[in-house]
Amino acid sequence: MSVAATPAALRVADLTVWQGSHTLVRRVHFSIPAGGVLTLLGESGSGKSLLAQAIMGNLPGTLRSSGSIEIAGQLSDAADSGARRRGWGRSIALLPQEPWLALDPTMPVIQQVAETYELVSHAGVDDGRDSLRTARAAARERAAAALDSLGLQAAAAKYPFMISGGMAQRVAFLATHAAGAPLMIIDEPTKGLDADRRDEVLALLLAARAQGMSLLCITHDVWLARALGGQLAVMRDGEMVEQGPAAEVLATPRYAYTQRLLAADPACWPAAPTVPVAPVTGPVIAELRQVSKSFGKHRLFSTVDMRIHAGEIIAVTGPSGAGKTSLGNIALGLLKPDVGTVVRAPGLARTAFQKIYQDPAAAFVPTVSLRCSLQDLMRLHALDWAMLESLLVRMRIAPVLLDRLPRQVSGGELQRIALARVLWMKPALIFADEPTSRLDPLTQQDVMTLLVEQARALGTAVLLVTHDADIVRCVADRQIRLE
Amino acid sequence: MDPHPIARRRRRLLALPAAAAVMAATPLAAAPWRSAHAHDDGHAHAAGPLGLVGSDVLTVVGPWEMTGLDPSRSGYMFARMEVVQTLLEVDDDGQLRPALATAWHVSADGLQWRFALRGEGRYHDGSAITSASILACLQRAQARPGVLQLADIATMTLLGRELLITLRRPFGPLPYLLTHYSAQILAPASFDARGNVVAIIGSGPFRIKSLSLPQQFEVERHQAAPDTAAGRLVQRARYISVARAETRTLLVQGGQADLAFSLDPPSIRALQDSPRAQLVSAMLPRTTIIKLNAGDPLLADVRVRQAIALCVERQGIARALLRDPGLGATQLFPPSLSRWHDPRLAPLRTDLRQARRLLDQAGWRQGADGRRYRDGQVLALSLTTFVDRPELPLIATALQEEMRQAGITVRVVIGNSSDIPAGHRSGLLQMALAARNYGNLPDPVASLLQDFGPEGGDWGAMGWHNSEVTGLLAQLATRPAQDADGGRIQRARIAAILQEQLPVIPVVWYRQTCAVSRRVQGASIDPFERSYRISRLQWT
Amino acid sequence: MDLKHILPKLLQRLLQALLVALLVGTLCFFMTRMLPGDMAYRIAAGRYGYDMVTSAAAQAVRVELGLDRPWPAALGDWWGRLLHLDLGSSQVTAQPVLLEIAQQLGPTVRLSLLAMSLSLLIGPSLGVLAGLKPGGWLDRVTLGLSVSLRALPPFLLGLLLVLLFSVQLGALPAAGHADHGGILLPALTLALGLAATSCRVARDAMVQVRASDYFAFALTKGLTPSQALARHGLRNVAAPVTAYLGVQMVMLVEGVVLVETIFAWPGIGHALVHAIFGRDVPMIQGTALVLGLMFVLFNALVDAACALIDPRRRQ
Amino acid sequence: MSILSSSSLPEMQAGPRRWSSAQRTGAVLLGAIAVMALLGPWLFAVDPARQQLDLFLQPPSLAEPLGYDPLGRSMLARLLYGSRLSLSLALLSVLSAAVPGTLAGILAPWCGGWTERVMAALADAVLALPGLLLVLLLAAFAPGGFWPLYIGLALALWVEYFRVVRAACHILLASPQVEASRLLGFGALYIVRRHLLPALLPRLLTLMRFGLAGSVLAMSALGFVGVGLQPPTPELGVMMIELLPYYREAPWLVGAPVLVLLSTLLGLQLLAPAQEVT
Repeated sequence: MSVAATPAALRVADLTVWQGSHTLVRRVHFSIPAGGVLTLLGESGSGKSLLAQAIMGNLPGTLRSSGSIEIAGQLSDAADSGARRRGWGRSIALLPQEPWLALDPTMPVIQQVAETYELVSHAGVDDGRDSLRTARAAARERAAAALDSLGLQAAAAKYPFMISGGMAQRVAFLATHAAGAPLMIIDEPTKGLDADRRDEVLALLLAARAQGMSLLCITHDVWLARALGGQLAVMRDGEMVEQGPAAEVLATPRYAYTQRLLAADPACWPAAPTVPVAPVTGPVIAELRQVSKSFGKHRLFSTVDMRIHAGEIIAVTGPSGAGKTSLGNIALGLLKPDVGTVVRAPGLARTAFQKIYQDPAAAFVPTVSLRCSLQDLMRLHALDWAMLESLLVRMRIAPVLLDRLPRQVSGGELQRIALARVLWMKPALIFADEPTSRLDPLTQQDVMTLLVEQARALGTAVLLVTHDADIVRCVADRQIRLE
Repeated sequence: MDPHPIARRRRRLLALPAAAAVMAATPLAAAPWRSAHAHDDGHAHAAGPLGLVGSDVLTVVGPWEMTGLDPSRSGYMFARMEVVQTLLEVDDDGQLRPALATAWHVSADGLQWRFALRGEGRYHDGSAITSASILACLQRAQARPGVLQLADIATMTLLGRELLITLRRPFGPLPYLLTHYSAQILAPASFDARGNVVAIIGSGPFRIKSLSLPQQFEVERHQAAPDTAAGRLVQRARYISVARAETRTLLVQGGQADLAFSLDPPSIRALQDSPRAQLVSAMLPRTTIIKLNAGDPLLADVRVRQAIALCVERQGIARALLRDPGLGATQLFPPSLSRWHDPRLAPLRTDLRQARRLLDQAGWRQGADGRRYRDGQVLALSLTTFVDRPELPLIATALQEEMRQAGITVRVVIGNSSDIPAGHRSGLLQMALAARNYGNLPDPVASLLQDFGPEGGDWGAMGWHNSEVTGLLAQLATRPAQDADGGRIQRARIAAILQEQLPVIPVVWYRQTCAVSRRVQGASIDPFERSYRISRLQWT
Repeated sequence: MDLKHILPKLLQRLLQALLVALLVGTLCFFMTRMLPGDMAYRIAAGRYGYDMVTSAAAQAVRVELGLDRPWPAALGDWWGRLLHLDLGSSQVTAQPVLLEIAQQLGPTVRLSLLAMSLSLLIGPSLGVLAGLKPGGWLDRVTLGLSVSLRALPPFLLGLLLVLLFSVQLGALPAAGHADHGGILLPALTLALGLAATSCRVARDAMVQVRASDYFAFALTKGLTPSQALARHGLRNVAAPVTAYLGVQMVMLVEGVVLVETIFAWPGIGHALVHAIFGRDVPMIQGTALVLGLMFVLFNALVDAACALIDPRRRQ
Repeated sequence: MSILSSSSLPEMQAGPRRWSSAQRTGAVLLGAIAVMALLGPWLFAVDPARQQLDLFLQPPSLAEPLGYDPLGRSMLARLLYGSRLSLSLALLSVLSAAVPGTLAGILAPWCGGWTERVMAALADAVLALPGLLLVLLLAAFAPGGFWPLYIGLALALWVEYFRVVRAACHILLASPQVEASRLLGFGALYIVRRHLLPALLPRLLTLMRFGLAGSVLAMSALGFVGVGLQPPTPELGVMMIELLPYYREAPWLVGAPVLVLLSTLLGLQLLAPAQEVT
């Protein structure tokens, strides 16, 4: 890689992160030229986020780091986080992972942007108007202007809980960006976003680039890497296995891991499902007739008709807030429709309809080991433990994992266990509510293929909520689109 | 401690010269603190940075709350703060003294009492003290619960400047009834149309400055008195009701209070060598007694009553709980009641062995569990007492244990003072521990008539009748209060009978102790607790 | 929050107030009725002092107050009068209950307010400081203090305070509300008791806020720790602390009963104890009623405050 | 922080739940108190009612580690019996407030609708009734009785549990974990046992801790206004107020019961799980 003579926006040399003797990030080198972009690609647990934290200098207390970090010519020892903390907002900014949680729930949006202008970039003072009040007023003006520029004027007076995730992200971006730091670290900006909101984010980042900002973007979305261009680096197990111009690496990945990573992008999945699309001939297991649902004034959908046949895979798509989840819950009988009826095929067990959640951790009893809650299930329905074990084998879950608490298991693993748990029940219908949107591509592909093949094998119908057109294309027999 | 400050004190009984001597002299040397008649060491004390330095308001604290303006309720507080006057007064020696009435005499048959009323004099509101206003107050008092009902009054009329009271039966102590606060004289302007008291307008040396019921009121001199050579007289004073004895003590120690009344033994010890205050004390004719229901099958047998009396460790209780060994009662009447106290009486003893023997004789045999049984019935009694006087529950607890030693099972019921008269009426009461004030009226005969009359009394005998005592009391009642020594024989006989029959079992006597700030001098205790004598106090 | 949000809350509160009145009034009524001992004698004792109680006096009271009326009549009577805000008159002092309460409410409210504000001054501020360094020395010290304060009966605490401030230092008057500053010690006694718990609440809230994403974000935005604390910490800590005030109100009422007696503070708690002893049913009903309604009012205020602090509460 | 949750650190490995040193201290402290309260009366076999008036207020000695009270009774003996009585009474009343309170708190949001509204309104009303008044009135029924006090305390305390539990359950019952368990066919009992109780436990523990102290102090409050347990029953709260007047002559007397209560609280506080909400 070529290091420009002009002071790089960010140069990282020999960066290592330990926990005790255990190395989490090993001897990482890279640099980002002024106005350049580096995209860090890698599955979760590969140490991407730790790397970002090490650069920012806000590693959790238990971790140590070494090496050197140079930001816009300012060289500092990685261990000396204080040096970089002083530059927070001014020379280096971080766009947080969950923008919604990152905004103060008790403060109006505009204020959260304005205070950066007021306190960090000292707008008023720069203009020679140093009295506090004028400084504050000036900050407000600039914040308002900034919000307008991203079409957020309506949200200005609102509180975070009143605005959508996409808006929250833009607000967070403005708040981060306000002090005009030339370098911005972006952590998983597209995690769990649907297609159109992904594009918003992309637009945001491209705009930032256009303003000459240098970006360090951490993601597992291959398409985002492709769209951003610039440099691309691939991380695995805390090591940087490959790096180079994005176009190059994406076109001709040298390392097997990179290839797998790229192949895991739904865009590259084998187009047609393994079995030919099963004609919808199976018996109807559930039927929704003319159902409508609305929350308060907000009408989700009305007069929807849907027949679910045994063994078919139906994708439910639509923009966020269209009521995809509600529709599924109505089908499961968790939710009562305002009007219309839901008919279950007679003779189905009470537990014939199951659900897989977007966040698997939220679907398990948090206080007991996985084994324990699975054994509870076994006792309840007199299930066959051996069957579960075989399922787990198929899910490539090591039995030892079962002795952990849900939060002690990674998301991908937990989702697979959840899948196993559901299949164990021999359900007629599985409602999969964005089961992979929070997982990195490899795990996503993993889980998705497992879901599909097991469903096919057991003749279980699947109602799949997803926002990824590629996934729909690859797995679904048919799709229902909510507007 | 006075957790239940609805406690009330009543006037104390005649303390005769002898009593005064007793008080001033020997026993007090023995008493655990030095008796201080406050006009002693002149060394005045700075009363703390905040305290009341400079402020010329005398602060009096006691547990009593004013539940109303009506004389029958909190009248005693206004009497003690010298706001109101009564028809007659009594001096330290218990002799009647003229007040609003200058002279009085009784007809030979003891039925016609004439009181010559003072001509001049004005109330605090400037209105004249007319005979009519006096009569009105007395008639009002007679119509309400209070001591006037003790005398069987037929009529009260005015003859010129004389008040004529006609009785149906002779009643010697009548003049003393007129010294009672419930018979205090208020100006006509004190009453509203319906006869309710709306203001306290008296004729005493102090007048009400401000009232905030139930907790405090402030008074100031009516006619500002000139400062004497001895020092500045107290011109303004206030009374604050402070429920807890600890708090009262702390107020004195903090220099916030100048007179503190009704202190409990621990507080007294705490104040003994306080730089800010000294202690003044006087023995008062209040005896803590066990009231027994002699009508109760378990207590009907005099031997059981005597056994109980023998269980009581009077000296021990006095020393441990009252911190004053001198207060262990040897008989019902304390020495201060010298006309009634009979030194020749064999003192009450504590003798557990004898108690056991008596119980055995009475047929109560001790069972394996230590309790005593008679044909299947267990000797278990309830002892009712109340918290108005903090020492009572403690004494009750002590008695409970002492009786247990003799095999008598006692259940202490700590309730409300009123449970005792109520229990007396319903006849369900077995034993009660109460402090009986024989100074309720200056002449104990009236009280004794209540207590040991034919059907007993709320605070006296129960289910016990002794025609001899009744007769003797009747004789004493009819003879006029003046002739000091008449009826000694009857008194001695009564005392003897009570000592032997034990309708009530005396436990301990009582001593009033008051903490006096060193900022003032001239403090002394009124043996009748009629007055705090603040008009005599001077700043040092 | 606009009217259409407030109105339902208001109605709910009114309903609660009504329920409280119903429950408190009736409960007190029956309990005092069922209490052992003869009411006439009790009241007589309350009026004329204990050794002036004679059957004559009791009988007079019985007749005067019509105590031998059947209870439904008495209760119905009480309700009827309550409708036009007449709580009857005290059986001991013969004063109208409303008048008495009006007299006592002032001091109690003053005392409670001062105590509350003192506790808010002491507790949360310490709590926040402790929460900034969980496990730090301040955290341990405040924990120890709050535990010991919780184990100390109010009257003992009050006594210690008096001994220290009044007797030793002579800095403050021990009691007697007439004396200037006499309110300080009782208020402090109550305040310390309250601060003992609110301190911990604030501490835990602070720990949570410090761990929150938005606090971290405030820092990475470039705010200094103190700025982040001032702008994003305190407000978010304030929410749970304010919500907790509702619970503290209960403690306060209980504390007031004891502390007022200890410090001879002529308040409503003091009056309540008296009324119970004197079997002064109208007073008991009245005081309990007022205390209950005060509680409702206070909770309504707390809700409003919470909504003010935390917009999410407004939905 | 969420950034961490996605990466799997070694600290995420499962391990046996270890007790902090503080918790161990707390356990030891409570153990000691339990032993004292339960076995004490046997270890130190002195009749707490036995009074020797001439020994009143005798300072501590080797034979009598806490000296004698104003009635010349062995203070240590009274303290031991008192601790047993008070702590068991407190525990009993707290439990009998916590159990129904918690159940009601779970039931209300479970049923929802009018049931919940009515229960909530009732709870509010009870809450508004000063607890002390309730206990006072009940205590006045049978002066010196044990049960009225116990019932009064329980009645005054249950509401807090109801409020807290109800608030928590509203969130929990709507959570995916409960939804999933329902779909898997688990019944109400399981959901209560596995989902609700574990989540509620920390809060409940806190409340119970407060309740424990509260009820002992309530006892002293009752003693303060003269309706405590019947003498000569030794009871910590009543002892506090009975011995208060002697704070100057014999501070250790009033100090002892306070100390017992204090160390009990301290023990509970230390034992409490770290994430517990205070």
